[in-house]
Amino acid sequence: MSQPWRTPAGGRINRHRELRFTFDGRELTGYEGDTLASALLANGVHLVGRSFKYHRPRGILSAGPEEPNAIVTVRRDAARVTPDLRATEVPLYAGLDAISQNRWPSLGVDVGAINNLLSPFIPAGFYYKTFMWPRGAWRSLYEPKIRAAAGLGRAPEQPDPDTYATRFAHCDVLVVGAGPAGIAAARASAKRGVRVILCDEQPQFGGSLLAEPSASTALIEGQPAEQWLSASLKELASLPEVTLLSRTTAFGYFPHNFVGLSERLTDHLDSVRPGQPRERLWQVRAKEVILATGALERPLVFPGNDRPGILLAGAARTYLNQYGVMPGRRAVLLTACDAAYRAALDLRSAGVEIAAIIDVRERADGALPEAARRAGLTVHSNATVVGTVGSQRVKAIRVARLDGSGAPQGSIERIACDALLMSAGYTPSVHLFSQSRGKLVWNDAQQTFLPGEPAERTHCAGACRGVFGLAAAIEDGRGAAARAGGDVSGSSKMPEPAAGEFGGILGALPQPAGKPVVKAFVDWQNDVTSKDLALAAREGFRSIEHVKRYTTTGMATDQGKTSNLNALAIVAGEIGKRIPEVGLTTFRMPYTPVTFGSFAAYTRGELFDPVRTTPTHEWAVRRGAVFEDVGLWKRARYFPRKDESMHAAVQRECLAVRNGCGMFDASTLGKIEVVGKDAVTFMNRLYINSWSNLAVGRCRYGILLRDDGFIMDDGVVARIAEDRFHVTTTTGGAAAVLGMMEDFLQTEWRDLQVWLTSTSEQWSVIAVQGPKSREVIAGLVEGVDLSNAALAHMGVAHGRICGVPMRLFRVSFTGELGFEINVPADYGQSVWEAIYAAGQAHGITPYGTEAMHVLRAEKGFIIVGQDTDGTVTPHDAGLAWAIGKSKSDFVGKRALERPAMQSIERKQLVGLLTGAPHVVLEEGAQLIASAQHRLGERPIGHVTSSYYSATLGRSIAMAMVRGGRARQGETLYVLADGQPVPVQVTSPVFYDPQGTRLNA
Amino acid sequence: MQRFSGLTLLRRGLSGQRGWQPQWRRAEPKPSYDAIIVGGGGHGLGAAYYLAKEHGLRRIAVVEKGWIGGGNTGRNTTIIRSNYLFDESAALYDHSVKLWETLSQELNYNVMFSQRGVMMLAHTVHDVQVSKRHIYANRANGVDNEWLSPDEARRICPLLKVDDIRFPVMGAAFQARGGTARHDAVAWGFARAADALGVDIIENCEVTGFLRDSNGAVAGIETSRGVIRAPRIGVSAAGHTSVLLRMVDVRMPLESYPLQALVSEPVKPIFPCVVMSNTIHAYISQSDKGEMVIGAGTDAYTSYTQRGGLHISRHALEAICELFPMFRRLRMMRAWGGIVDVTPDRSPIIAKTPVPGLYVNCGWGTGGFKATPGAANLLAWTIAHDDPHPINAPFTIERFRDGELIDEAAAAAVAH
Amino acid sequence: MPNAIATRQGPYVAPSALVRVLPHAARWVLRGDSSVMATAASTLGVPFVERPCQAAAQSDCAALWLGPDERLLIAPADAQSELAARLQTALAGQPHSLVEVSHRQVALEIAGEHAAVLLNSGCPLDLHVSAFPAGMCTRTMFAKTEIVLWRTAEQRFHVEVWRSFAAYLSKYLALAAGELAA
Amino acid sequence: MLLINCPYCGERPEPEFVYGGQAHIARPTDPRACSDQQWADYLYLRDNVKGVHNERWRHTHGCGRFFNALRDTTTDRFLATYEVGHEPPATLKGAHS
Repeated sequence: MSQPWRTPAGGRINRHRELRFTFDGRELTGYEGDTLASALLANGVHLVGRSFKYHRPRGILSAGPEEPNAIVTVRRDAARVTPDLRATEVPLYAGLDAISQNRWPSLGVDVGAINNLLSPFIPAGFYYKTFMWPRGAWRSLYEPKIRAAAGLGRAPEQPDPDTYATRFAHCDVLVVGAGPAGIAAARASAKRGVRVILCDEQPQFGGSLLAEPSASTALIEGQPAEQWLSASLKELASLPEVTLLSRTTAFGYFPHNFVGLSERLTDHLDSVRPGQPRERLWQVRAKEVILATGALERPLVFPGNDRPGILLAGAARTYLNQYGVMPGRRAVLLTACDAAYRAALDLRSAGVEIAAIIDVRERADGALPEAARRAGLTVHSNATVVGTVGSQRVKAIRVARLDGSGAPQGSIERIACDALLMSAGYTPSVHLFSQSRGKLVWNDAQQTFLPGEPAERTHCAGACRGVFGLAAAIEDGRGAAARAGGDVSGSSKMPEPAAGEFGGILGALPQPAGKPVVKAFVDWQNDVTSKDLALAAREGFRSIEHVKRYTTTGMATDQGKTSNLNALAIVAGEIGKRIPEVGLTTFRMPYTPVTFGSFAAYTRGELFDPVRTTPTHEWAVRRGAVFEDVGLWKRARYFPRKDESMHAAVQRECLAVRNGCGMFDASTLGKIEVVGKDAVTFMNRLYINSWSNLAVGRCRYGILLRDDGFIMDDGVVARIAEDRFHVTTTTGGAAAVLGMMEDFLQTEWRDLQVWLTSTSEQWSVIAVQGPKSREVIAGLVEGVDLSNAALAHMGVAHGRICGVPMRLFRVSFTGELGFEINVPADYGQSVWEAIYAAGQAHGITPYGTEAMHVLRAEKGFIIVGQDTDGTVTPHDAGLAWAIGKSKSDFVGKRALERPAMQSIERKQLVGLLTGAPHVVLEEGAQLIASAQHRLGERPIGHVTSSYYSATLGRSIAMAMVRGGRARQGETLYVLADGQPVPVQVTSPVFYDPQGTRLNA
Repeated sequence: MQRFSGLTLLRRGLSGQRGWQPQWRRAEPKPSYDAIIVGGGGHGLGAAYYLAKEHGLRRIAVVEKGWIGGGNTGRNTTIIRSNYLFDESAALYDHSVKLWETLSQELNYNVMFSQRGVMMLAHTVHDVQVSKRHIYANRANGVDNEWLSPDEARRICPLLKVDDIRFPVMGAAFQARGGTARHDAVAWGFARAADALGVDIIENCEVTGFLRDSNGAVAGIETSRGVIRAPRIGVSAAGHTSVLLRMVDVRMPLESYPLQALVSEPVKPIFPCVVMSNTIHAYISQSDKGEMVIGAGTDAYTSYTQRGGLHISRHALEAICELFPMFRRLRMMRAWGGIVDVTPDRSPIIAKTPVPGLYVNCGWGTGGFKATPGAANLLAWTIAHDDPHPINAPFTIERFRDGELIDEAAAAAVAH
Repeated sequence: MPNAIATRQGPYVAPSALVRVLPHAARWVLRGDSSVMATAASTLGVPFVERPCQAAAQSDCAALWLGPDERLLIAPADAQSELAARLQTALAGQPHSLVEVSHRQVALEIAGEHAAVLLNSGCPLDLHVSAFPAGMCTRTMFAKTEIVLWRTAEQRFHVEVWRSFAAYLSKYLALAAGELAA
Repeated sequence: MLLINCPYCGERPEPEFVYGGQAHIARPTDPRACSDQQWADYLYLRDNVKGVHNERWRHTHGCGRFFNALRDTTTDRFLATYEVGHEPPATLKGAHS
């Protein structure tokens, strides 16, 4: 019979839709609406996983996000493999393929279980005490073994084909948790007409109501609970300003009421439409946040408490009432609170035999225990479980009476059962409240931490602030909504919780003396026992943070949801302190694990970072250009002809510029229009150069320092009008330079009438360089006399090219006669093509950044960021000539006067020539003074730029060398791979030092 | 000190692991000491250990505001490397790596130093130039570092995607001696070893002021647990250094920023080394427990909150998912924040202060963990000799006045 | 007269359901005090509005408040030279900065029931009509690019983006729009 | 992602802003008159306050304006924002330590 443990009727599953799935290859069936856990239980599968350290057989402990045991891998296809999922959270779909983890060769027979026998020798923190001898064995032997033993599932090894989405959202009230309190809060808020987002991690809204028996007689606002729920949800769904998000976990609470939600969109579907995102990251800014996150049931800590078949009482009730699954046929309830009796009563109604109720409290005389007795159930109060029996499923428990001191005494009774339900009481879920930095306050009456003073506009409602019971939760939800709506009429008072709705115990149940091998687990997944905590305390770990880190309690994938308070109580007991004195570990995001992909969302590949292209990009692509990434830009590096190497292409491109004409897209350079009557004053204060004497229609090479004296940026600056400069910056420096300019203008030099506008992308810049460049463009240009007399080197003119307006700069970064043609960007490609066509007669050759680098190096022009590195002054770079000598101040000037800046031992820019002309030095190679390098002898410089120059028929290099300019003519040695290479120190200008070519 | 070994573990296992002593005593503050270290992180505990071990001081206290190892020691991504550019930095960090290599034996505490290798990716022509400069400079300084082609990088880390990504990998610098260690163990190991040498480790003891003698020299500290006198005091308090030094009217060239890190749920071993990309801001390794440990960036603003923005962790995971697209399905299990103290040149300060008898070790920014034993060792030397060791001599406060910066950040600067 | 006449070609924009490219336009960044802005408004024929983050539009012209002393002026492309001359004349003598940026950026229109939701896939602003009503405009961020966002009607936005970021913006929008279609 | 109240545009999300470091650090008007130490203090020394911090932000991707803020660095809560050239609100000045 399929699903033998399914009840004949009831639950919220869809019994009309049976779903086939597999677990470790075994074919099983469940229903739509099941989780993997409920479906496994319906098939009587209790052994679901193995623990982390001892490989003990483990079952399903809970029915929710706190599950530490039932951790599986789900494989949708070869690439869609997800490890470490909680079976209690995995929605069942047709064809689901689940695999157990951390076992070999199989879940039933696991060799790793030997660790269980070795457990006396591998207590908490054992690895700190051993594996140190011999030293080399750590890396070769011990560590690989430890690592192989660690880890749970296997990470997928194929790229994830799924996509992920994100969305920003804003609301007046964000309600986290759609249980009774959350729904009441959302309804009350929505009634005010404000924007509400209500989210819940479960597929269905209702929270604890979902676990109520369908025939529940509980009333809410006079209606049967079930009716109230559906009416409330219908009302909320009808309101346009209300957003309802199910399968959505609020995982992180960030400053200023910014909350991260993770919505799961497709993991429950049988098949996924291509492009349908798997998850969506909601980034919500809420004016007010209402936390109605409920409470989690605590397990009890007693010997043998980890066998499959032992589960939380509330979980058993959920499986029965929500999923129609019986966790056993003969069950025992072990409890420390009244609320858990409901599980026994409900199971009994469903036909499960309740072999006994063991209540560890001295008396059990509340309404629910009385109801249990009336129903004929046997209640043993003042008793405990001292052991359990069974290997892969609990078979029986061993019960002892407690004596006056609370210790087990007398004879031990064995009670056969196939399920043990347990409850130590409920712990309010204060995770998000604590993440928001709200203060947690110890509550003696409830023996738990409750939300105290909030740090944000946060309001807690219901069980998460210790308000238990249906009526109280509803009232509290409405109260929170009122407070969030600005009602300050003292409604933050906690409603009186219904009697018997809270209570319980913390820490370990009393254990019989002796029996050192029996384990009472506190943290199931990490196999931390009460003895481990005691050992940590003995070894001096007294802060809860230390205990946590030493024993790893609370550090498993459930992050201590079931274990933290018990661990705290045990440690407090061991060191003789009160719980609040021991402290609480900090709650950190995420509440439950969140998929990496949803954080990245759309950000991948070409959307990882913007791909910025210039107006001629499409042309360059057509021409087969090879591109390089420079910042966000794609720049053409070289234009290979077919089968041409980079080296050959660059040589060809360089020679074309030197001998005829080349064209280069310089559009990526930053451009800033500096306008206003004080523009020249501004430029004088900022740049090292003097600008007062720059005539309109002329341009100049400018250098910008940081105020610490080091070169920040450089570029040509043109004076377009008396009160208008066209400033260019490096490609990578554009934003930083504009930012620095704005900073000075807005905060230091507020006396200046100057405005800045970025025009980087307004202009497409086409550099036409080479002795033939004038002839090439002459036929296209109107309104500008291109002759040397009318437009000399560093001249600027306005005119038209190809019928469109142009700013024409006669500048050269190559050392040849050259022009930089600025045209409005949308015309860039068209003008480029026209120039290319016009240049055919002169052998015009497009060239890329690589040839540009070689050409400028031949001339000894630096590239900021390559030949300088943020520690270089104008003097160091040989650019002191650019400093406006008469200026009393400019940015960086004062810093240049510091002692270290004056040292003759500073690195200075020089040229290097190798003895053998074909040897091209490695960029970044280090310089030493003697042919033999002694280890530890510090280098005196490094190669910054190095190329083969086709023009010169030999290699050239630039370098920064200590006291370099005084070393001209010396032989130094370059240290890279292999033997040191002798080089001669020279001037960095290798070509046409007189500049006759660019003045042609 | 109770010796740790496999044998003692076995022996005590037969008697229920009873009989272990506290790893360090819960010391009560004495009225005076020869030296006090303020800050019970790895750096501070280590300094106390080396003061006792190598410089013969016996009466030493470490005072810690909270619990030892609870600051940046326990909040980092445990990366250890020494392939820094400048000679001064390489010497400093390599001093530390050498100490790491024998630290488990030195302390008789397994700090799990795993020399898995640190791979630093180059994505642009500029990155390649910077990487190679590092490699050649490191080698000249005796620090191992080698260039890997993209294929070679993939041979070491097969999951790495080098093509068809926004910034294809053009190669990598690889320091084989780099790796990771178990962060908490470093604090505990130093604490236990220092304690065995008589050092008092005083937790839950917050410094509220400094005592000065008539010459202005430091004479002790005022704490939440009373006055403690000592003629020499070393401050090793990371993000809180500015706050402490303000108590003696010393302003520091420091700013404290939130730094975040996160881990995935644990998976079986899949990631053999450390991979870093400064260009796209990715820092990832796999811990002994199987978690993928991922470093995120600092927030833009100074803060002492030990937490940061969602966009910062998003940014970190964008980069990880770009380089390792199979990890998109892994899940973030836990994230946390620390406070890092950053100097203008991104290099640390281990130096004397303007106040006689007061020494400071700070400014490690995002990279302090790797330096733990080295910084501790040099701080101890500086306190013992009232003068820096040659290795930390360049790392003064005065370098900012004189313009003798050790500008690791600027040296990697991108322009063009 | 040159033998080649250049043609205008905007940057690549990925097609998607809710997004269309708006025609070429003439644009200027105008800086100056409120009298400068008043002069420009009357020259352009748009109302003079001083409210922060407010656009003033009339027929095909608009002046968008971007900062306390900054407006983005938008006009039909074919009116560019004529308007430039008129603005220069009108503003002569008043301290100001007028910089043409017609080609610096490109305009997209995002329209439809889901326009705001689509924008919120990358834009962190509250785009509810009560928080960002029609007529409001601002510079802001969309994922990793800066944009100027102007709501021209309850379900219609005008987005300006620098030309080299247009491909990124439009591809992102196309991807995010895909899931809204479902 | 902080929510920052730009004095010109109102409350806006952090990605629109660029942090500008400690506020009210004026560049010396006569750098030549500064000692090396004074110049280094201007360049590098910062209060790094744990508590109420006086700082600059620029609404770079908004109105472009720099402005000042008072923010508690122990909570990241803003106490006030105000225009450049103004003093912090008098009522909050005492909080600045």
